[in-house]
Amino acid sequence: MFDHILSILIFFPALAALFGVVVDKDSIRAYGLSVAVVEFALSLMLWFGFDASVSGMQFMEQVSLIPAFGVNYIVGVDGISLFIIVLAAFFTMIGIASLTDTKNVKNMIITLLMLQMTMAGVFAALDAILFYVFWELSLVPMLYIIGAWGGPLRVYASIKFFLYTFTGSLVMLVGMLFMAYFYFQATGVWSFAILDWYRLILPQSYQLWLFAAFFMGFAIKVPMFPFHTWLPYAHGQAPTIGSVMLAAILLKMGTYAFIRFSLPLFPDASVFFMFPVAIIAVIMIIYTAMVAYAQEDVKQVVAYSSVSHMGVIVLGTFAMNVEGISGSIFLMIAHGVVSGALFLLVGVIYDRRHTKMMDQFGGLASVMPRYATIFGLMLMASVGLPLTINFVGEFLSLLGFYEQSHIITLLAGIAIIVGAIYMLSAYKKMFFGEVTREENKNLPDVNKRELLALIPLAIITVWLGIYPKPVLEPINNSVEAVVQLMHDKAITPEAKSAIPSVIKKDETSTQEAH
Amino acid sequence: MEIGLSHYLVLSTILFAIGLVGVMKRKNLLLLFFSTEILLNSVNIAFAAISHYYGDLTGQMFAFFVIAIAASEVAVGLGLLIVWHKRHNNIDLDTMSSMKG
Amino acid sequence: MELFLYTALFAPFVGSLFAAIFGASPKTIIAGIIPSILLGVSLLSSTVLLVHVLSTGEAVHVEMMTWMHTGNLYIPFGFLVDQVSVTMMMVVTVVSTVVHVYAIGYMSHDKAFNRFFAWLSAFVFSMMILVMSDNFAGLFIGWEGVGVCSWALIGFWYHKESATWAANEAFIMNRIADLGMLIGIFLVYWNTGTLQYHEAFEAMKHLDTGILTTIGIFLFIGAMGKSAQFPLHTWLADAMEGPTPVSALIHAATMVTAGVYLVVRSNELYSLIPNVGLFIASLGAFVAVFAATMALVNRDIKRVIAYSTLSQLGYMFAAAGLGAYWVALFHLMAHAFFKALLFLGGGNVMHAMSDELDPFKMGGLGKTMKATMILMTLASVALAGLFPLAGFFSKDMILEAAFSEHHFIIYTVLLFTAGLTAFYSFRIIALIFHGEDRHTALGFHPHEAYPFMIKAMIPLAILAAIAGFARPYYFDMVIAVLPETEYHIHSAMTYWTMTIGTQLFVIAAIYFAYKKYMSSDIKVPDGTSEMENSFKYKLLINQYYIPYFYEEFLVKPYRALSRVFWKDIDMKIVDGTVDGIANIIYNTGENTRGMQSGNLSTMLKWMVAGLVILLSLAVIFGLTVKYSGV
Amino acid sequence: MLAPVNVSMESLNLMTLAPMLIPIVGALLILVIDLFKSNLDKSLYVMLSILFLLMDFGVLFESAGLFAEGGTIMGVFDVMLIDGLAIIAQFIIVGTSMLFIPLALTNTRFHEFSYPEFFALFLFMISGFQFMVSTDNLILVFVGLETASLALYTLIAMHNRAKSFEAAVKYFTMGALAAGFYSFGSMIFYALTGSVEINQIAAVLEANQYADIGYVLIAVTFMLASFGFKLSLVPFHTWAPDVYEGASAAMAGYMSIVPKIAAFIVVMRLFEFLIHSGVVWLEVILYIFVILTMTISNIWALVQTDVKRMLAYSSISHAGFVMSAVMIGTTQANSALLLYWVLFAFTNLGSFSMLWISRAKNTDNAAESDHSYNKFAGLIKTSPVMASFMGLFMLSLAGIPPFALFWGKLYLISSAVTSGYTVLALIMALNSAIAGYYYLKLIVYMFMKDPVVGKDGHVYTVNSTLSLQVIVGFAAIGTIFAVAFINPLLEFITAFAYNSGY
Repeated sequence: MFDHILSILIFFPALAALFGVVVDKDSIRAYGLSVAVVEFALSLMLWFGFDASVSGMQFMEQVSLIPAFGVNYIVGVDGISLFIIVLAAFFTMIGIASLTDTKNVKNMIITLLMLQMTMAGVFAALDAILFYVFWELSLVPMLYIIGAWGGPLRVYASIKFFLYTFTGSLVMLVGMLFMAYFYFQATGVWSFAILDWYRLILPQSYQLWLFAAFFMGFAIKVPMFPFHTWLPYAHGQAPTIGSVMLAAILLKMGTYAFIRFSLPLFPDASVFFMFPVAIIAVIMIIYTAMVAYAQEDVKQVVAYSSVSHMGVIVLGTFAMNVEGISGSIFLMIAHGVVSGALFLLVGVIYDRRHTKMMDQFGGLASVMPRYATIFGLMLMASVGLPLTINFVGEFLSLLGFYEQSHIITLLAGIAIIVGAIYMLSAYKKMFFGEVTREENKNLPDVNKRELLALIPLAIITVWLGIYPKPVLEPINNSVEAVVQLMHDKAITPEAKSAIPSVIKKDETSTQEAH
Repeated sequence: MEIGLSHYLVLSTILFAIGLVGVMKRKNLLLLFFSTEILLNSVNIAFAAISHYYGDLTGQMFAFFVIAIAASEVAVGLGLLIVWHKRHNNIDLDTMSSMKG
Repeated sequence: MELFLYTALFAPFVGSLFAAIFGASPKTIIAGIIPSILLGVSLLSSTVLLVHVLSTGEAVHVEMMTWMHTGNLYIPFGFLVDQVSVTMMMVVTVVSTVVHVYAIGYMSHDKAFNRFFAWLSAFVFSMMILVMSDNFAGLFIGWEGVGVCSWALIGFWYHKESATWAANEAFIMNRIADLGMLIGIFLVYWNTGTLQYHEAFEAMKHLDTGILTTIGIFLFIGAMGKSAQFPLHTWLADAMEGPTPVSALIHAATMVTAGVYLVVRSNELYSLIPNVGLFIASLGAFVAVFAATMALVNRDIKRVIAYSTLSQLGYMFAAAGLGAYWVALFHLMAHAFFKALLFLGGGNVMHAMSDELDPFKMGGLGKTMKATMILMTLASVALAGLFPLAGFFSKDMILEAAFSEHHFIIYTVLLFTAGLTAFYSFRIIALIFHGEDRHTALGFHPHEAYPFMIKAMIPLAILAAIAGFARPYYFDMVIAVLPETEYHIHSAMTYWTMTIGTQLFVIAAIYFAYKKYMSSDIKVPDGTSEMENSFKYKLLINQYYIPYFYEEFLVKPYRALSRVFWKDIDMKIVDGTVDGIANIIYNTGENTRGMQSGNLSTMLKWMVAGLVILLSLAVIFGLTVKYSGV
Repeated sequence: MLAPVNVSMESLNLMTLAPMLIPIVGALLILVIDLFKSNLDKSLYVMLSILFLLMDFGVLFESAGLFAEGGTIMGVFDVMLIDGLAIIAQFIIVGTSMLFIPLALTNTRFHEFSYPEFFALFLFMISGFQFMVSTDNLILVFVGLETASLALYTLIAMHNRAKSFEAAVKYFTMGALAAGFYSFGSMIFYALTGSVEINQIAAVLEANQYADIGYVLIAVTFMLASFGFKLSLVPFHTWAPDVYEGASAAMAGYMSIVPKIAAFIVVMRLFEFLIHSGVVWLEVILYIFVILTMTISNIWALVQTDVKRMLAYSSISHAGFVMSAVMIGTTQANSALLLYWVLFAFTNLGSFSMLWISRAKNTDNAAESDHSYNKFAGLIKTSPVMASFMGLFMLSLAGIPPFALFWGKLYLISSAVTSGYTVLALIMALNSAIAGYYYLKLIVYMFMKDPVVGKDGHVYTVNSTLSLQVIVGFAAIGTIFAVAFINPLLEFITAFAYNSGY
């Protein structure tokens, strides 16, 4: 069972989606939910079967696809990818569970299951082409979700989303082909296996170009300033479930890819580009937070806040030390949970009022106290309150980058201020004040189905905020391996010094112990 | 003045150019077909001349094939032309633009 | 002892959860009683710990579990009860127990009674974490936790625009400072490799002064936010929008003193960098007088008390900055008691006057509210620093410390402030309780608060009265962890002159206040009197125009800039570029599709043209090759 | 006195002719059957054609086996050249034809399929293409080319609608011009080298070190113009959209694949030796051609309102894309070209078949064209299976992994990367992105809009019969599971191309 659990995780939902075509449309919801529950249970099994003390890849599977060209089906997880896979399965589950009554619910559920396949695939893939396959394929269900169930501008938004990401990834694909070619030149064998690539040490000039090529793909996906403008449209137009998936999982692909590809493959280039990237990250943090503050639509606030938070994640990633990278991975999960929850919450009010404009609300706290409470919790998590899940990630990310640059971290730290500004003012507009509009006076509070999705998220938010160890420990071990790899691979002295060696510190500490 | 290979080639080129101009200028489908015949036949002259020059039969063979192909082209072309004329009562090129863009 | 420690810490949390269960339901008296009882339990446990620490002199230190562990970073949930933290615990639990009991009465008519207690207890829990943590990260948890609770409690009456505005202002302004604090924590980590107080302070001894100064400054920025020091002070006065028990507990006794606690806790750091200490002291002295001046004219009881709090915090920082950490802590404790008492008294008045806060509209309330009058007067006397109440002992020590450290400017400022303090305190006492009855005409029918509320205030009154005498014992206790700085003025003559002089000065100020505000021709100001139109008055009543400045030069530009970023930069430039590229491509197609005219002649021309172009290129290339020196 | 002709049958190696003869025999047989009994059902002819093509396919396997053992086979006075390229190309030609011919079995009765001549011409055309690819004699190329083309013009015209005639006339006229170019180009080569065999031309030019480079370039120019027409390279592409629109969808799909692969093979034979001998001019010109063709046709495809026309432009773009392989000229690039074309065949077979299935006998007067985008609006609601298939083919065309065409793109871009054409690789990538838009546009119409015509969905499947469904299913399976057969295919193609010296 454990030998093929990853393949099962990837292809089970896809198969289930195909079978789902036959299922009657009145029963499809139950069908989808049971598939998603099974999938989530499988992902939990993966977690429990995972040996946290091992830093390398686990549950590896390998099947040749195109050996002549070095393309293989290789999957495996380490601490970096494990939790995002679990999170993806989790969100698919609660996404389907809390799905509101929409038209064509059957198509929606089939699409969601397909999406789940691609998400599991991206994070499990250990072959660049396989990774690319899932990476691109994930665009398709999302395109459909936004385009078919979205708001008035849905077609524009979905095409923009698709083409923008597609363009970036094609540039990345060229980069991958170059990488494979360099590997071929060095070894005489074609290979797209990431673990093979890790062993390849490239001259710095090559690294710089390849880094840039990969960066295009990742940066648009993240999305990093100035490539972020597809995101507000996508979120603004997408149905709730689409936004949730997009924010919680799909955006993480970009930052995950930075850690999986850019850092270990191009350590020198990563150090070279550290400051430019960090400056972009700071712009993302402050600029988009300000843009978020100016929004009139609460969903856009959350959308822009995602960009802002992704800035912190990118910053943590480029801290190049264990603290920062672990923090950024943790923040990916945290942001997934919190932004997912926030989008669900926005969906709750949208279902009731069919508007997302904040000036349409006001005083909701007295009408919908439970809703206000959960929203408040998620809001506090979003602004990085300690003992909520976000804080751990944000703290570690910023802490990590502080070693590289004080000033940039200081600027990035403004996140905690500007984040509070837009979030609190949005909350104030929606929940505080008198209930002025007649239609708001009798809004029903969150119902059971919505609670079913929100309560688990709230629990995770607090649980991992207080006790992040079960997640942080496996992440830490894998990240240590990555950082060590980067340190060993680095060829320029700047990179050597910027990337700390994990082992060396351990040695000195053991020496001290003696 | 002895007439050498180059003269034939120049003649061929001139004829070809005339054919090209005809192809561009003619609006009548039938005359257009004439122009394409001129193109092909100009090449035939050159082939024959070169073949003679090299003392090699290949060129003449090519010329024969070109003639054959030209003939069958005319057959097909005229067939199309007749059908077109039946339907539209003209063979003006400018009327053939129902598809564009 | 661990059991007591956990009890002291988690009892408020349990209370908070208990009240939260009833959060959405209508008022349930039990939601107020149970948290109060649990706080009492917490108080008892704290007392046990106090006794333990007093008797053995040993700190209690536990490590509950790991919080974060990655790379070299290791942060546990560790708790430390030593002489400093136990002081704070006592202050927190005493005041909060009193406030809880008081609030059962004060909030009894409020719909959201249950929610109030949930938040109030949550606040106590956060505060306990703040003071009990054994590392900076834990401190930060509490730090932010109290921030959130304060936000929720200031904005408790969320239907009021002013309340929610004040709540957000408080939170955001605190966040600004928290950033400094966070940076300070990062600095501590990267320079010492740990966040545990003990190890970090140990390692700091070997660090460069420059780095230490930076650490000290950034940590102090954090303290400035929570303790509302200039220029981050404006939120405190606005925070008075919250219910009065909140003001008493959070914005007078406990949370705002967290900054002082941080400086005291980091005394080992600040002892190494006296320059920063001097800055802190100067800022403290400045804030003391600055806030006191604003209190002079304000026409809102709670705001006056808030400015007074601000001013007293200035005193504490002055003491801490001068190295008299234990004095600062002592003043913190004393101040907590009498200031909470003052606020609760103010709450009674507010209740009696149907939430009217303008003392000019009151007058002669002493007749109906005798108990409140006595309690508030007592608190004001303590605040003014008259012998033998608590304020005398603590404030006097600060003056002595300033004097004996030869910081005469600070001394003079603080002394002057003491006079101002006495004046504004008794200005409102006089306006509220004495003089003509001005409220009946305005339709108010005041009544005394519930007896149990008065009774709840008694412990504070007692403490405010006698706490000062505990100074020698207290000194003996805290010197185990704080620097042993005793301040003795060299000659007894000077000492007595100073002490008695100060007392006389204060009494004169009180007399002046009474004389001025008990007269019968006090009227409700209507903006016409000469004084109200004077520049000085306007400056003070508008808080030196600082809120105006913030609004005009920070908030509005931020809002405008945000809008520009969104509408102009994001939508037009960034997104416009993306759409522009797409449109250019698309429009190129639209505009050139005419080339595909569908005309056969044109098509043939295209073909020939292509051939000709190729031919000319071929000829050019051929000629180039031929004549390029082959 | 002429010497007696003394040629042994052995050296003639008539076996090399077998693959071309089989369809010719088939075509003749069909004509003969019609002589004896007319008005037979089209299904008979379809099946006969398939049978002969199958036989052809089998013989090709035989040739492939021979090639694998003994290398290139020459025959018939060394005019026939059966090398790896020829074999692969014939596989593609015959295989694709086999898949396209059943499209004649429509539900609606179309005029052209009632004539047995249609099928005879079809088979003649196939043998013409086969001749084209299995020789390096310019005469035979010409003969093959014209045989096939003339048959093709007729086939298009047989669709018997005003637009079809217009398309046929346009195609024919331009084809005649291209034939003129071709013969003129051949003439110059002949004049320069005294030979019409490509390998001898190469040898002679090599021997005199390209002394007459100017004339060589002129010859190349004419050849480029001629094949540019066949391959629809900008600016010789103008016929393509009109002809695709005028022809039936099945025929258009066929045209997008088979004639082009034949032309590609000839182009490879003709140009690659020049590129390898360092004719920079040709490389530059091809570079320009590739980029122009890819980009311009993409941009025009963006603004189309008719799906078939859009697919026409898309085919032009794909041809330009693949043309880069000829320019790069490495074994990897050439294999990529062939691989790409196989995968492209599957995808285009699918997408054009889908159009064919939805093709009504008479165009609704209200609709502006047979296959306007609007016709497909809301397809997911009326006919979800159709929509899913069509969407699948569009995604494949757009190069979304793991569908067939992605792998072709991957390998082709990789060959550009490997040969150091970084900028080209990037332009190819970006063009794929632009192309994404118009494929998506159809998906948007199908999946995200509300239906405007025929709410019952019947209109989309008027032509549907079992055989058409099988073909579409086959194409879909080939498109989805491409990854499963790419490795053997790639190894086969690479080995054959490499052993033929390409």
